[in-house]
Amino acid sequence: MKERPDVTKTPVIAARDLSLTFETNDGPVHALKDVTLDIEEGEFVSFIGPSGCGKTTFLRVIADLEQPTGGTITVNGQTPRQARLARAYGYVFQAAGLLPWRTIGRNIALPLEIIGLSKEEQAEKVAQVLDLVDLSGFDKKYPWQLSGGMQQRASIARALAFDADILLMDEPFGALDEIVRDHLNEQLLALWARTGKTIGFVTHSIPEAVYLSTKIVVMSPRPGRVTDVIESSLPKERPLDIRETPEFLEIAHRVREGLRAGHSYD
Amino acid sequence: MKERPDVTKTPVIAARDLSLTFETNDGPVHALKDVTLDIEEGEFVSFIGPSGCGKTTFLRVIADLEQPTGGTITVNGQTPRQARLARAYGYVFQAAGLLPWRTIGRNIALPLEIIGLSKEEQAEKVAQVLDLVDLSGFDKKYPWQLSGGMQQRASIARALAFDADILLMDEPFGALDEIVRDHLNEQLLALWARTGKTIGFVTHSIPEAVYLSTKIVVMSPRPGRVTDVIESSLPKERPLDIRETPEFLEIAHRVREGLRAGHSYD
Amino acid sequence: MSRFLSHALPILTVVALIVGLWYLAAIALNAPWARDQATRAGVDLSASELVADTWSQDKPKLPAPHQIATEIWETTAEKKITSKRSLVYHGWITLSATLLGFVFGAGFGILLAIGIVYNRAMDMSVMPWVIASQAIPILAIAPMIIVVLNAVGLSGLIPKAIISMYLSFFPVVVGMVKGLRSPDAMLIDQMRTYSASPAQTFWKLRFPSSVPYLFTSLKVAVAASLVGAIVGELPTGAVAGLGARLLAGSYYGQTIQIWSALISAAALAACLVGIVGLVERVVNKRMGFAR
Amino acid sequence: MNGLIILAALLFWLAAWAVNVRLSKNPDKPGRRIIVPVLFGIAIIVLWEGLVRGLEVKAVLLPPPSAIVVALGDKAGTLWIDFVQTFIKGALTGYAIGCGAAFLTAILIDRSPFLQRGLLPVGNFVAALPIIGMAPILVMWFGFDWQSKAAVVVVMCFFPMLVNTVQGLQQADPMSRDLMRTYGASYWQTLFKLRLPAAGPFIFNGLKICTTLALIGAIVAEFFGSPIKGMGFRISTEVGRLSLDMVWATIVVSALAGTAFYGVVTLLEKAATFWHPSQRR
Amino acid sequence: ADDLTLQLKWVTQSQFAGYYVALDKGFYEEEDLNVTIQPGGPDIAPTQVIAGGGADVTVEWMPAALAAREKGLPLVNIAQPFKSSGMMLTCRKDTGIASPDDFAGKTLGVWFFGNEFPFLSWMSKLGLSTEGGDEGVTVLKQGFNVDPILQGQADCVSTMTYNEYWQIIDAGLTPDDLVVFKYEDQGVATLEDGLYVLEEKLADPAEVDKLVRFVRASMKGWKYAEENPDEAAMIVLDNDATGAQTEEHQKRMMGEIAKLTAGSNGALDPADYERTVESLLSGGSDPVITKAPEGAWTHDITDAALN
Ligand SMILES: Nc1ncnc2c1ncn2[C@@H]1O[C@H](COP(=O)(O)OP(=O)(O)OP(=O)(O)O)[C@@H](O)[C@H]1O
Ligand SMILES: Nc1ncnc2c1ncn2[C@@H]1O[C@H](COP(=O)(O)OP(=O)(O)OP(=O)(O)O)[C@@H](O)[C@H]1O
Ligand SMILES: [Mg+2]
Ligand SMILES: [Mg+2]
Repeated sequence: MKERPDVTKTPVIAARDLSLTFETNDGPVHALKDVTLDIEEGEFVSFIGPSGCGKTTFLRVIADLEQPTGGTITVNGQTPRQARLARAYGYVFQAAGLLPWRTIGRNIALPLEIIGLSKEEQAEKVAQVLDLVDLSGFDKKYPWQLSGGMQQRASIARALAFDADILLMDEPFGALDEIVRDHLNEQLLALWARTGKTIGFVTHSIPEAVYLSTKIVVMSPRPGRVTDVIESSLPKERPLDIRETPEFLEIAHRVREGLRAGHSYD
Repeated sequence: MKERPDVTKTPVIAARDLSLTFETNDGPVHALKDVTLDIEEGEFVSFIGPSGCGKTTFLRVIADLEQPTGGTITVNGQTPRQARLARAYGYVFQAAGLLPWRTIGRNIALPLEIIGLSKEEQAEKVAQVLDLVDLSGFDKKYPWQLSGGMQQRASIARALAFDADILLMDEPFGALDEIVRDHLNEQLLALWARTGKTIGFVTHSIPEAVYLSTKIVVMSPRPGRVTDVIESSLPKERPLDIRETPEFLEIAHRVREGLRAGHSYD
Repeated sequence: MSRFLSHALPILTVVALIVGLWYLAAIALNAPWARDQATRAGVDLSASELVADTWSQDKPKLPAPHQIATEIWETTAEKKITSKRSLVYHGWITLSATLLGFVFGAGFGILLAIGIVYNRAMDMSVMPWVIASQAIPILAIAPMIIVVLNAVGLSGLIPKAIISMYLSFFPVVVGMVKGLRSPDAMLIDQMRTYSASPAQTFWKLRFPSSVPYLFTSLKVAVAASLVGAIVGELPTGAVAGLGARLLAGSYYGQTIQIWSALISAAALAACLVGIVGLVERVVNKRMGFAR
Repeated sequence: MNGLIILAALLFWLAAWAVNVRLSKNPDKPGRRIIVPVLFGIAIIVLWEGLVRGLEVKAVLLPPPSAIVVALGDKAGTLWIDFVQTFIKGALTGYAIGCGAAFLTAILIDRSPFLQRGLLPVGNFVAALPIIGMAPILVMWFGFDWQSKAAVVVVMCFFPMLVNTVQGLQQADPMSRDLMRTYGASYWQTLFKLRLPAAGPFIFNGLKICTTLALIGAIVAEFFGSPIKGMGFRISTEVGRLSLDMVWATIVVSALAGTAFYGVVTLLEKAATFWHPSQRR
Repeated sequence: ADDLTLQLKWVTQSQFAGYYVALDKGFYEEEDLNVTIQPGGPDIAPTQVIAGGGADVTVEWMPAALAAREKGLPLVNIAQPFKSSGMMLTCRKDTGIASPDDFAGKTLGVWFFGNEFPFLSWMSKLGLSTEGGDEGVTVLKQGFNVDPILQGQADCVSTMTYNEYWQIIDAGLTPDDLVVFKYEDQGVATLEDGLYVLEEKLADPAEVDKLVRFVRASMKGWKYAEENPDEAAMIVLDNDATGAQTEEHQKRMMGEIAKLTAGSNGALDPADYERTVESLLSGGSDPVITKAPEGAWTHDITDAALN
């Protein structure tokens, strides 16, 4: 951790030569290999790449859910473990992962119970984030009474309620249809603009990555490496139809090229 | 079935005022209402629409997996049941649905066993379709030893092996990443061009629908209706970058407008 | 009404079928004795007399359903429940041992499951022996358990309850281990990102997730408890309880008495399972599992 | 002196536990899955021996494991005859007949949803009954030799197996069934190619439950009358003669046989349902 | 009052009428004893119960008691209320059995659980193997009832004069259909229903005093039962917790039991003892006991109690 480079603005997340190898029955799997990446405060970083390239693994290492086998990583200048214990992360998993025996409201309150907020504070916070994801009025419903999209939004609300400075999202919109997805993309951008959180976002969709991010990290598998880091030149203010502009299409094209290089086709 | 309209070219699938109502605990659900649609031989028809608009239901009615509660439908001039028993359909479900106790090869051979082909014919056919979906060499693997995308391809191969004239596909590429999806889209188009099959294709993705189809059916929910039928003006020969042409974007725009009308947002 | 038809009608049909077969079997099994008696008495039996006889013998090989029903009616409704001839009295004795054993067994099973889930050494060393323990024929060691417990001053209800616990803890362990492990890795990771304590993870995640498994195994366990209590009564000297009734009936060749004890035990088992099911439904409703 | 024996046994037990805790840190090293439980078992036996000797428990109440081992060696011949009588003839025959009959019944009623809806609750009910109570009756019906023991086993195994098979046959997911329909597959094709394989895990679950039931049923039935051999006969007779070492030797044989039987079915299950998620990992 | 627990050999029935009468009529109370009577059952080994400290005195048959003594459980007979044996083998006439010579090749039902010893020594005296075949007899472990003879699974079954025999009669067979062989008549009778305690008890004068009072009261109970059989049977019936016994059966049993206790004042007759030991020692290849026991009985208690 001492070899953190001397930059003017300290990055929130700094990975140096990060490697992670899983030992499995049929030999080691190099999920991450020599990944070096800085994420500055307030950035919106998307990770894109073919299946199995280590996107999830990288997010999990940041969140101290996986231990790297080589290299270093710091979060807010601390180890990921210290950051986790300091409750620095909100994490949205790929599936909604709501507890079926709790109502939507109580699901969202779960992390708040754990950090020991009072009942009133919990209620206030829950109402606030439910509103943010357009689910006001659904707090007494059980997860299975909601559609898949609504569940996913509830799960995002839960991560937001936790109100950590770093929000890690692993394909949160994978299961949603295009229209709902567009809508949530807009909402997420607005939220990010308002709160200034640092966001790490995994996706499979090129338009989504381009539309949302200030920085797009393209990865390739076996071993999982970063093949390209694209800084987005799009303005902070992004209406939905920015997606039909030439700049947008150009960035999308560059991402697609980067991606294609990682695939076996062509 | 007598009221089949007198057109010069008999449609392969002809639905007239087709309705299907599910009786559930909390009242009837009108999954399809007064759907009238013709699909000509050799057409590639995409169905697009928000979740719950009856896309799957319509495909299932065609394949005699669901009984309509009103209106008529004919397939090759017969009832769907007769067509099913005559083995007129290949059906690709949304999930891969491979039998876990059979290897990929034997999964693909399953329909061939059922129609009673000899072992040699089976083997030949299996090898041929495996090649078509880029899975040669995986025929001895079990489904759970393959990635989700590979499983989905195997399931497509299974439907192709069956070699029916009508291919019904329910969001076959939903679980795949963009690059693989592009690749399979290309393959599917090539296959369609080569075999002249009639294809019914459900998708959530506007670019996919526009890229693939000769006809795009936009549906809206509650009750499930057809709101727009768009004949594509794109040429039969479609390289991937046709997606950046103005015609393409225009059709996509029309589909998006049609879709948005069916959603509660805006 | 249509709900009733679609649910109850098939069950009633099957039950009616079983009762019908039962009457036929009674004829087949009891006829030899009836004929034997008739030959010795030197009379000829007509077919209808034969059937009537097979359904009304004193000590039939297989009593007819109505004979059992009559016996049960006489020994429940028509006897004071404090009377030693009342099935209610014996049922209560068995029930108390069953319930005590069930509580012991469920408690022990849950604790063991928690140990197994949270401690890998316990998982690896105990689990195989838990399975092996169920291969020991409990009836064989029941008398010894009772004598040994007697030697340390425990007698009466407790030894029976312990045997009943021995049979009932197993399904609970198996079910609870499964249940406590049922939340998938993602949910557990999620608790980690909240940096929740092990106790918080247990109470807010693992335990609620295991509730459906718990009830499924409790239903099996309560039935096993009853078997245990009955088995425990066999060697306690045929003093009291349904098991003793069974044994005494067997000792004196009173088949009707055996069957009535058996059917009462069955009814008791059904009630117990039903009660657990009821509790399950209430809990599910309150936890929001009911759909 | 006696205190020392107990202390030594306790210490051994603690030491074994400590070793186990260390060993189980790396459960995937070869052999660990066997060593750990075996060590645990040995520790229990040592503890038992120590307590029995240390507390001077009378051998007619609880013999020390050493005496049981001696009996196992001395009376191997008798134990083998008993084993054949009870396990091979009684339990295995009954198991095969009971499970087989239940399986066929399940397939027979499979085509009638009406019968299924009626039979499942009744079957579940009967499966929860104290069937053991039928043992004296079946001994009365089928005589004293192994046939009546097999009959008890048949009755005990039938319903758990039936319920599991019927449930298993409903396991194939609707999508796969629809798939078979689009192929225009016949009932039997669907049964053999889809539904029976999909039912595998449930069928094996039934088979596993029945292994312990079979053994217990066969032994218990001998308490209600038997020829002068068999494990149940041996146990009840030797208790009367206060030969507790022999009683426990028989119990050991029964536990070994039961565990091995369970193990064999588990292995078969592994081979037949290798594809099921619960068998992977 | 001093507490004392008595373990019976079998379920509550008139076979133990003397003890129940003594309890019910207050004879124990008069002796300042607080007696608890524990019924036995098919899987209860009274010897094991007494070894585990679950009872002070037990009712047991001498063969089982002596066998236990050889196993290291020092049981001592302190009184012998039963003079004669009630055990017999009951056969169906239509099987062609008329005398013990006809047993070869037949199937005989026997009780085990410690009750098989008299039978085994009888067979070895007859020179019949118990391993089956034409030369020997096939032995069945009989359950708790007489079904095997009723259903033809066995040619003969073990019965007691006072109990199972009457079950056969009740079931519809007549005495004319049956042949009975009393062990008493065959010269292989062994002593039944005696009172046994652990040797160590006899070393303690206070315990001895308690036992003396117990035996005295018990014998008073037995004599009362002999004189008032019907009343005794009703007392037994009142004490039956299973509620399975019938009045008719218990009264008849009491009548038969009275015949067996008639010759005894409670003291063991050494001649009977010697005959029992001899019969047990002569058990062929697998005798019940291998050497004549020492100190297996005492007259100390009965001498003090009855004089
Ligand atoms: N616990 C594990 N044990 C062994 N290998 C693992 C484990 N977790 C992940 N891997 C392997 O590490 C590689 C990277 O996995 P990861 O989940 O990070 O991919 P991903 O980029 O998130 O893919 P996807 O888009 O499919 O979610 C894969 O090859 C995967 O098989
Ligand atoms: N078996 C059924 N019973 C009752 N309602 C049903 C059933 N199948 C479908 N529905 C209802 O019919 C409507 C149409 O369903 P369908 O599956 O055709 O939608 P879809 O367009 O395929 O949606 P998606 O994109 O989510 O797959 C939905 O409202 C659904 O809830
Ligand atoms: Mg991932
Ligand atoms: Mg659908």
